Amino acid sequence: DGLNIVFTHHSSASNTFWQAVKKGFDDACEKIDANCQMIFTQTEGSIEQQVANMQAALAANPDALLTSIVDDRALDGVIQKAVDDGVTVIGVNVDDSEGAAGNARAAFVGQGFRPAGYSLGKAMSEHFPAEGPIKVLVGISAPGQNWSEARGGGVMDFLEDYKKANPNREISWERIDSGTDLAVTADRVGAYLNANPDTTAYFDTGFWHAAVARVLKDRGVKPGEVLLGGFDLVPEVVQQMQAGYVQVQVDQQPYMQGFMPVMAVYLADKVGLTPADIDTGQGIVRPEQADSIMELSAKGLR
Amino acid sequence: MKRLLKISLEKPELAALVLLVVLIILFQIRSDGVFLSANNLRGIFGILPEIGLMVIGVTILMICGEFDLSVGSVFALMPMVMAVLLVDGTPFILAFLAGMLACAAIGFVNGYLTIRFNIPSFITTLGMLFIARSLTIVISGGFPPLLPNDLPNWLFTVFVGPGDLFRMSFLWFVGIAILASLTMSRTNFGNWVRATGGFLPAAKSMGIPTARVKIACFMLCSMLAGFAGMIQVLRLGSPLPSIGEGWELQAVAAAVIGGTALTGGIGAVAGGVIGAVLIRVIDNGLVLSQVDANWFKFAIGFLTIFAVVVNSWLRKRAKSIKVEA
Amino acid sequence: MKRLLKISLEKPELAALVLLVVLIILFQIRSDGVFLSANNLRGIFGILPEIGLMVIGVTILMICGEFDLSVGSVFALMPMVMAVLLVDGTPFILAFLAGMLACAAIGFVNGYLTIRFNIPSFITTLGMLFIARSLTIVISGGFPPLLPNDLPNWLFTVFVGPGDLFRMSFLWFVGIAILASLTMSRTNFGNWVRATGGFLPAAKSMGIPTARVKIACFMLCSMLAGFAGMIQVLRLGSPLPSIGEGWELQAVAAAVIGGTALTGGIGAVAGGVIGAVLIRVIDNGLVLSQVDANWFKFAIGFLTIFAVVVNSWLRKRAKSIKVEA
Amino acid sequence: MATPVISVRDLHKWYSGVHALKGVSLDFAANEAVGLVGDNGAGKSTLINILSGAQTATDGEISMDGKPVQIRTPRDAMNLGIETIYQYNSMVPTMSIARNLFIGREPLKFSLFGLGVMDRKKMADESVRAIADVDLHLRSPDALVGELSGGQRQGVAIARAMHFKSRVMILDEPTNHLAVKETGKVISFVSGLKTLNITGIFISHNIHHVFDCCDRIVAMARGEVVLDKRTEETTMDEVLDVL
Amino acid sequence: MATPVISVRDLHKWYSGVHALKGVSLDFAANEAVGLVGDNGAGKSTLINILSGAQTATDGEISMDGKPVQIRTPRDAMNLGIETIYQYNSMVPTMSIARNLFIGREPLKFSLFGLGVMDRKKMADESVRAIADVDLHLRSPDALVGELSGGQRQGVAIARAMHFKSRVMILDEPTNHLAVKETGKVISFVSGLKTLNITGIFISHNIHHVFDCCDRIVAMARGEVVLDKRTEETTMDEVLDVL
Ligand SMILES: Nc1ncnc2c1ncn2[C@@H]1O[C@H](COP(=O)(O)OP(=O)(O)OP(=O)(O)O)[C@@H](O)[C@H]1O
Ligand SMILES: Nc1ncnc2c1ncn2[C@@H]1O[C@H](COP(=O)(O)OP(=O)(O)OP(=O)(O)O)[C@@H](O)[C@H]1O
Ligand SMILES: [Mg+2]
Ligand SMILES: [Mg+2]
Repeated sequence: DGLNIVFTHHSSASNTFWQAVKKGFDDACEKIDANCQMIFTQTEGSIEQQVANMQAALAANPDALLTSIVDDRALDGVIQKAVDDGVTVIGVNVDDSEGAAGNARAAFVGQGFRPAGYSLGKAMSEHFPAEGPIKVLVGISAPGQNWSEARGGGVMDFLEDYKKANPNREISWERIDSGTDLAVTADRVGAYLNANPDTTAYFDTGFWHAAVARVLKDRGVKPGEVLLGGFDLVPEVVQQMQAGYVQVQVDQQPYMQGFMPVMAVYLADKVGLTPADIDTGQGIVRPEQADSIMELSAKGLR
Repeated sequence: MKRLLKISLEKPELAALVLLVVLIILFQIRSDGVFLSANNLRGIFGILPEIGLMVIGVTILMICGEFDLSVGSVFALMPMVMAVLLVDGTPFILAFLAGMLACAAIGFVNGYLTIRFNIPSFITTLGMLFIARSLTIVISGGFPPLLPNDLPNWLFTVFVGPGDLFRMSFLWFVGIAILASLTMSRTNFGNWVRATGGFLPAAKSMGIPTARVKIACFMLCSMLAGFAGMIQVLRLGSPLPSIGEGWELQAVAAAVIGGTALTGGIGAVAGGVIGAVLIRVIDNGLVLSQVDANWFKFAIGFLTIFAVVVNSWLRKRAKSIKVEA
Repeated sequence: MKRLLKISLEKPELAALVLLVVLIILFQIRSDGVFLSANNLRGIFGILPEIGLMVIGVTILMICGEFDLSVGSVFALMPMVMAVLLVDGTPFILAFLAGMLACAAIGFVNGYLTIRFNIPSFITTLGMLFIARSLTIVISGGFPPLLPNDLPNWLFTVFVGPGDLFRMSFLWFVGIAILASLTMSRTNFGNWVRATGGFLPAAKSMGIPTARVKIACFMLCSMLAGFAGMIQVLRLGSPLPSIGEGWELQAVAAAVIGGTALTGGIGAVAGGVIGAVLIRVIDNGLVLSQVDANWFKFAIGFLTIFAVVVNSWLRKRAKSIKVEA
Repeated sequence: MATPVISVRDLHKWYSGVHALKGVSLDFAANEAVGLVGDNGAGKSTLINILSGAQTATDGEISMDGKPVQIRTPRDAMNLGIETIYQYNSMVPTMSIARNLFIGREPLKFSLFGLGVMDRKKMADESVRAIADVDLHLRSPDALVGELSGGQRQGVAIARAMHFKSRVMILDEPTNHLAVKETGKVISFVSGLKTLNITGIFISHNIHHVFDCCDRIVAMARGEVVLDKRTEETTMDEVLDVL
Repeated sequence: MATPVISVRDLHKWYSGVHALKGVSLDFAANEAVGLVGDNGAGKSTLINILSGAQTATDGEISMDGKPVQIRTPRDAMNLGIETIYQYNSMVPTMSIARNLFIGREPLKFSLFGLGVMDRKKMADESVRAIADVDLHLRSPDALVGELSGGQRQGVAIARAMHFKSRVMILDEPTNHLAVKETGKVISFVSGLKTLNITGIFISHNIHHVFDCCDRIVAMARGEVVLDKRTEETTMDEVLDVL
């Protein structure tokens, strides 16, 4: 009967983004009658659990393995072995920073953390005031975890470049541990904004700035006075975009990230087409698109 | 005077209070006065009731000699149950009751398994931590449902009080804290809880229905955690399946900082409340003190230990004051 | 026969063993024979020594009546210290010693604070959980440094044994487990640990240097966790700053499943080891059984509770067998 | 003879690996003080723990006033009118003396389904009186039991039992740790029980105490009753002989 | 008079809010058995806890053989040759009888810095003998102390102290919970100490026992010594009077 496809990654089941990936994955599998399994970790961002899950899943000899490649080295061995055993391996969501050179995976579907962070910063810079100093706060949601550090790093890479491009403007940024909890992020960033009311923009490495928008609203701060941007679309963020508090959001179209690699596997199996890289979208979402996204989002498609 | 000092500082909750005041002064200076500004207090008072309500339940359960790691998951489960029902068109009050019922059921299962099989509640509730989180995800299908707009926010989250400093949730918190505190000190139920946690064989042999007392505490703890979760969701507007992760350890830490013994029998609701405030103050104050992201956890860890060390030290000093009782 | 059954099942570690065998058979059937295939066993035996070594330390510390929540963070800190030094050109052996020294220091601080100020180790080590994790991130700068290629992997991670089923780390694990087990049962130190955890006032009054015994256990626990972390990093090839998160609860769960009492004094290293195997078997078996992702945590939680319930039930049955001793 | 207040028939108790009671049958009449003596480990505590619900028998029957009863918890026993002072574990060390005296039977100002607000004034007053009744000199009823000396602790347990006099009083080695004067109090308390029509079961290793206050002596050895005579029909030597 | 083995001078002990010892001064000579009596809460246990290192004095001096000593931990006391049976807390309930007998002083097959492999055969053999010495009938040395009856537990504690005879033996109410025969054993043990040149300090509320085996009686009340006479110079009544 159908193909056996396994999807492993570094995130836990309570992460809404990955639930959207799962939906795409499951829908695609249903379309091609594949036997599919997505394996979450129990701790958010745990690469060692991801490796253990991959090993367990590979023991059952699946036809294809889809996986995020969150570290340049930790997954190399397992993936190499899977490829040697004839399993089709496709990287999803995050790739080895050296791309195909750094890992034995056949193709990659998605967009890397760092480039995404960079493009978020770039998109946001269009909203920066033309005059005066620019003070930016970068919220590292989970210090030490690759996804968060790399996204934050991407934003700061851009700020670095922006500073070089505007040598006579005063541009500064700070990092805080902003937490992975709406309430905690709201409290921490809220406190920071109290102490630094002249902050230009806040970048979150997740979607927890949605709660910051609420704080601003509660304080009577007008939309746009503090720019907000972050990653992944959840309904809460879209609402705040509609309200005007969130200016830019990176969306990697998770449904597509779940759906496309299954198709690639299907084509490889049925007609022998080599899986190819797929860019799941430049991914910058602005308030204009919010209304249309809201509908998709409620269905779990975005 | 000396006697008064002795008696007050021997109470762990008052020792914690001393520490709290010192920290507040410290942060107020470090932050150039921002810490006690209305805006910042509003932030603190927004999140405080949520962790505070959870801590009240955890404190009582700990006094009773048991332990609940599942509160963080229940915190997420209750609003999710509610949200799913609300989206289906159930009226708020029914959805609310269904949510609370789910919490009560979880508390009951925790207690029943722990007592019936005589296993450590650490394990029962660790298992329940996973189970409740999983159920939250399952019933939501992974995506947070959108809450309807006609919820009774006025009852839970609108700002009230002088300068709009508080939210309604704060009043709930204060009310429940006082009620819980009185229950523990004035009613026979409170006495039973303390005896059960103090020395189980003795409590049993004096005819206290210890099994029922424990189960009641487990249920109370779960229900308060669920109620707190609902308040948070109403405040933030989105029933994310991931809220409350890691809060269980924070709640236990708050209870211990406030002087509750992990071994049971000793503690006070007021202490837990002070511990919760302390934890929020530390968190908030550190942000205002501009601690670097990578060092943030270090500071949190350090201050948590520091708080308990100082509390223990103050009590020891108080004990060694020589006044005959 | 009846007597033998009684005596064996009264031992919690043997009751856990019975459960383990049942689960293995179950998973073997559920997975169409994949579970016990060489490939899968290789995977299990790869990660088992890492959690297992940590559990050995945690078990001994729990028998001693204390508790360590910081093991997960130390698990990450030790290899990070090593990696940073290695990148700087320090020879492996020195970097290794520096890493172990860091672990020993953390264990010492945990123990010293706990005893000196008479505060619950729950709090000391919860604080240390944050502190050690923060230090890991600080020294790494947030991203894993690149390990050099000339590390003595042959000593820790290469495959050995029949069918290349095991890694060297497994031999380390078995060796250390046997050593630890003998230490606990055959040496006077083991006796002191058990007495200290069993009833502290009595142990003290019988002249056991309880403070030193406890600190030694804390240090042992940290060092084993650090050693385990190093093995994992050598296996994965990358010193991730986020490894080990949440392992502390798993380690405690493993110890309890294997029959160690949270209150101290009771337990065996062998039990902890069996508990660790059980946890890995459950995790792996559930993946192979293709449990739906959203229900996965449910199954983990359920089986954890189930394991302890069955263990407790088996022991109770064994106790009620009427054979005069 | 009148129906005995309590009678046990063929009681067996197995601990894991120990057959602690091997078919004990005994009757206790109203207004009778029975002294229970026996070697260490004879099964005395086990027997009375079963009567007071702290443990359950493996086998056998208990009846009160001729009717079979089930005593599963200490609460059951209390409801049947059996009050016990245990050899160990009778106080909560982390609670005050006053609280300990009333745990489980707090006087309430008002109540609903048995739960309610404690009458703390009454508790304080009565506890002062109860303690004075046993001649203990304690600082205050608010001191923690865990901070008392051995004898003071035992005194509190006795004060509690004396305060809640019931139909049957069981005292398991109550005079251990007690000073001379307090011991005297306990002995006269036990002798006085019969005038109140209360059955007393008094365990002690001090043969003199037992003969001082009991009407009947029961001796146990290795889980069995080996002697059961009225005090006036036996002598200390005879009792010492069977032990 | 020869230098006393132990002498304490002006010993004070404050618990939080309780002045438990108010300047106690006492001398204990070698080969002397001293009976320490007194009301509940008089401070007897506090005094001997300080001598055996379980608690530390707030103020005052202790000297042995005329030289001032610091006793900070039970280990210090043991090293000075002071062996103690405490009123409570003397056994680890989760460990076996054999283990309990030797905790802290395990016979080792070989050792390094005091740590080594226990000689378990020796432990088993000696524990059987030690228990037999106090006339206890125990199933096996491998039974857990927590599963013993009150008297059996006390017996193990006594067996331990008798086995590790030292220069000074302190016994805090050792005969509580003990049956008649075992009590006799303890009393003859205390009387026998002087022939071994061992100082004995024996606390009991049973005046008869004290007079049976002690050379000198010290009575305490409210933290102070109120009587200190040789046995032959006083009478039971006089002692009872001061209490
Ligand atoms: N840990 C403690 N905290 C506070 N007070 C204490 C503590 N231990 C003992 N006390 C008090 O010190 C006094 C002396 O107690 P101690 O135990 O020395 O008496 P004792 O003479 O041994 O009495 P008993 O014959 O009843 O054992 C008592 O009033 C007691 O309440
Ligand atoms: N929890 C237990 N587990 C196993 N054996 C037990 C337990 N409790 C008591 N026993 C055993 O049962 C027997 C009877 O014990 P019990 O406590 O009834 O004796 P007792 O007559 O009260 O003795 P004592 O005068 O020393 O208090 C003893 O051999 C004891 O070792
Ligand atoms: Mg008894
Ligand atoms: Mg005493």
